[in-house]
Amino acid sequence: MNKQQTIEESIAKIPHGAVIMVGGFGSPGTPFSLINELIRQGQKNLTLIKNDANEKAIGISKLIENGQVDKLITTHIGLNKGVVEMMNSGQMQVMFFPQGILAEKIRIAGAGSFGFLSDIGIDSEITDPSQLIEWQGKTLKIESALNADFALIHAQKADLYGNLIYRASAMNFNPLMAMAANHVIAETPNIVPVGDLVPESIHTPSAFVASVVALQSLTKEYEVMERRFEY
Amino acid sequence: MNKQQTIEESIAKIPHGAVIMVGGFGSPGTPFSLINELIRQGQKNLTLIKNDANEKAIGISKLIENGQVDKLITTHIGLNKGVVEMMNSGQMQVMFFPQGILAEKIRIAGAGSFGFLSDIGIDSEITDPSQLIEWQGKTLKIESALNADFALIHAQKADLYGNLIYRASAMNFNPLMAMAANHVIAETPNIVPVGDLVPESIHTPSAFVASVVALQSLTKEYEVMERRFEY
Amino acid sequence: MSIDRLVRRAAQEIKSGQIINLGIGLPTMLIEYLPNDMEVLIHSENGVLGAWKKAPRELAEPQLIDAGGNYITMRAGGSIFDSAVSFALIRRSKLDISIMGAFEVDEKGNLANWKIPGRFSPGIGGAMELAQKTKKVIVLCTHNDKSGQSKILKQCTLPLTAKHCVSRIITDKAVMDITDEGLLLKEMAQDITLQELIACTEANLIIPDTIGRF
Amino acid sequence: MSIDRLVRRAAQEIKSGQIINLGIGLPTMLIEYLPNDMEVLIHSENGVLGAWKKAPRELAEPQLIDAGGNYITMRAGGSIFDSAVSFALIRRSKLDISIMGAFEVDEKGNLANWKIPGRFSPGIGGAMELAQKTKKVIVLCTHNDKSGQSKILKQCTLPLTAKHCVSRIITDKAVMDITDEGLLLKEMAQDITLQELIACTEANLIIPDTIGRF
Repeated sequence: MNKQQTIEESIAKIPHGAVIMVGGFGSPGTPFSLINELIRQGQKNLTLIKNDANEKAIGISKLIENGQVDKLITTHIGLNKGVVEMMNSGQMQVMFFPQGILAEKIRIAGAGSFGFLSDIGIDSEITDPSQLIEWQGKTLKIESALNADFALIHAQKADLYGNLIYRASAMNFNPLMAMAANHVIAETPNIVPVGDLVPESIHTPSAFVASVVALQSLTKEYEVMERRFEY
Repeated sequence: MNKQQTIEESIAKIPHGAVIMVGGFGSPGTPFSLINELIRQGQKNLTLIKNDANEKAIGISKLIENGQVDKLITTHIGLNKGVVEMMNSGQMQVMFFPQGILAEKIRIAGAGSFGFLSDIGIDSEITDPSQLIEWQGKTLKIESALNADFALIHAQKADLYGNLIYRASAMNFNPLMAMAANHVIAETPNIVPVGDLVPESIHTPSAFVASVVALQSLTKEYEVMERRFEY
Repeated sequence: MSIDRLVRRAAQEIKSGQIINLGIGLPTMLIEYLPNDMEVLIHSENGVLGAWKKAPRELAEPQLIDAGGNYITMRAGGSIFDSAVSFALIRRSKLDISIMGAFEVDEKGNLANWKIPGRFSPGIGGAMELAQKTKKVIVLCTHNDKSGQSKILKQCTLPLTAKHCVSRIITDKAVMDITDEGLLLKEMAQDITLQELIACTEANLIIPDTIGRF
Repeated sequence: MSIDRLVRRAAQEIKSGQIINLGIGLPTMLIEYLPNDMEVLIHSENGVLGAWKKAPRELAEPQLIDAGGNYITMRAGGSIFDSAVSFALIRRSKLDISIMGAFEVDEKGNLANWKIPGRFSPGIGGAMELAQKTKKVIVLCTHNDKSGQSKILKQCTLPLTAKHCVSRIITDKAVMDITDEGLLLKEMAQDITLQELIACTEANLIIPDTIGRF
């Protein structure tokens, strides 16, 4: 049940064309090290699912800039002009969902269900009439579950079995994606012995995690971003 | 934001005929004190939603034996022969769902959605053909969300804002019900000052909780049941 | 009117005991105007309840930002949860107030703040669910855009975020309420006349006998 | 055959590294037969991964039971979660093996273990999702009911828990595998002859050249 792997062998499992969920909302919770290894290994034609596109030159923005991404499923990329331009010029396909709908599509996939009935935006331009049904007297929209082949996860702590704990706003999409992807790779700067984590405080039970990568050190990408203090 | 109330005033909010979710799987997580106050106040014609019917003479079994319950929505009542007899004799209506479907119906209500698409038991006698739809090439069953007027919750710890933490297998349905009911009443033997709980370890955020009841002591119902050691 | 005075006015909307969501930009700025002992819980879509003022550089925690990317502090009594729970809280209408920006807002309370076709479409973010499900939606924006066009319209022209969702509009020129009768002027900025306000507002304003000043 | 020998045989199905769910009754008993140093994670529907042997009376924790109501202990590396996550784990097929009881099981791997119309209907519990979604479902039951009727049938007659879900059947008389060709006899109890087994089994058995004993 020891799931520790090197970063090289864990990312080598990912083939060209894979659909990959990437945790993180902005920088917190983004698995920068796993992403950098994916850039090093160079898998192409990827579909990424992430809340946002990170900011220029870090995280999945680097993957996109490097031409490895065919399609991005996301909620908002306003903090990344470069990716907006790539979308507008047709270099990369972008599909947007409302943020909570994206979260719930992933959650419902993680629950082993196939879709859910929503009343969000049903009279707006994001809804196609073919998605609408009448159910118990209401007009509702069917939102399909969103699965993935892989998830790249950043956890604050992990044990060797793959139990995960997240910190502060680095939680965000990570526990949802860790349930919804078929093969989950989690990086963490803090590997602890089996039995050290309080069972009730574990956010992702080990059963959902395929591989745990111990980070020896954190790159500058994990630090406070100085440019965010240039008000 | 101080939500502490006496047990009397918190339960007095419940009218006759209310639909009430009750946490607990077996004894752990069952809010015995809130239930006992509901028995004392005597609200009638209740609909209860709980995983099981507890065992004879404790928890919701007492409420049922006392004639306050018209309908029970549950998954399994095999440990309570008295309630099975009341069901068989028509004294009380019982509606069964598969356990994970009941949990997910409550979860989906708590997420503010209206139903979900499932493949569980679609070719079994629990499925009515009117619930089936074709969606993206699959035959699936629409499971409706299950809301309630009230939820009675047992938490291991709570702060005055209503942030809740559960312990061991007393978690079960409690955090789900705490999101799905319109008015949530939580009992706890451990009220802690605001700021004492670790934000990432909180299972139910305060926004979902209307009232917190501090238990001065725990009745015998919360203790280890001696009869379970009579093998 | 100064941004300072506008945000200060908007901050008055917030009462002790409430749960609030603040959009990126002007709305987020108003946290800095709230008294430190005020009991409010500020929700941020990225999974924070109890978000508080911006963290100074030396205390910034790399793992703790708000939905706009600012490094923040947290209040005692706050909680952290995943993005599904965060939007469960929104869709279950646990937010008392959302204060949001706008490209356009109209007399019926329709709101457009996520897309300008052909020019600006960075995504929907949390706007649609916040607008549709919050008990009280307040728009906080400049009264006119950079070219002087009124953002306060008879009828929105851009793709809507949500219909009939806005209760109150606060701009650098006026405070207005959406009512069944139409757009009711409540307050005017100190540095504007009623004629000037009407001139720079495309929507019809209902003018009451007494108008507050801010 | 003694219950002890039957449960001991069933315990041999479990290998190091697996995630297992054990039904109420006989299946749950087999935990007691697993070596203490075996790395397995036992799942209990009420939100426990890492359930372990029964707690002795003096160490019983009132808040920690398994789905059958037994006070249990937990293994290091275990986790606690809510009932929705518990069944997410089941429906996402994270269980390697479920060992369940049966009223009836047939040659096609159909399973009936939740309802006897008019006589027994205490509810579905977690059986339907476990049977439908676990990678490998093993039935552990007595070969015949109290009146001597075979539980191992050509075709189930009771309402099904799930169709075509069972891989292996372990009873006090035999171990049988559901195969594309039919029900293949693998092992027989030490205290029974082949003729006796065939006589007390309603289903057709495929008899191989070599049959193990247990």
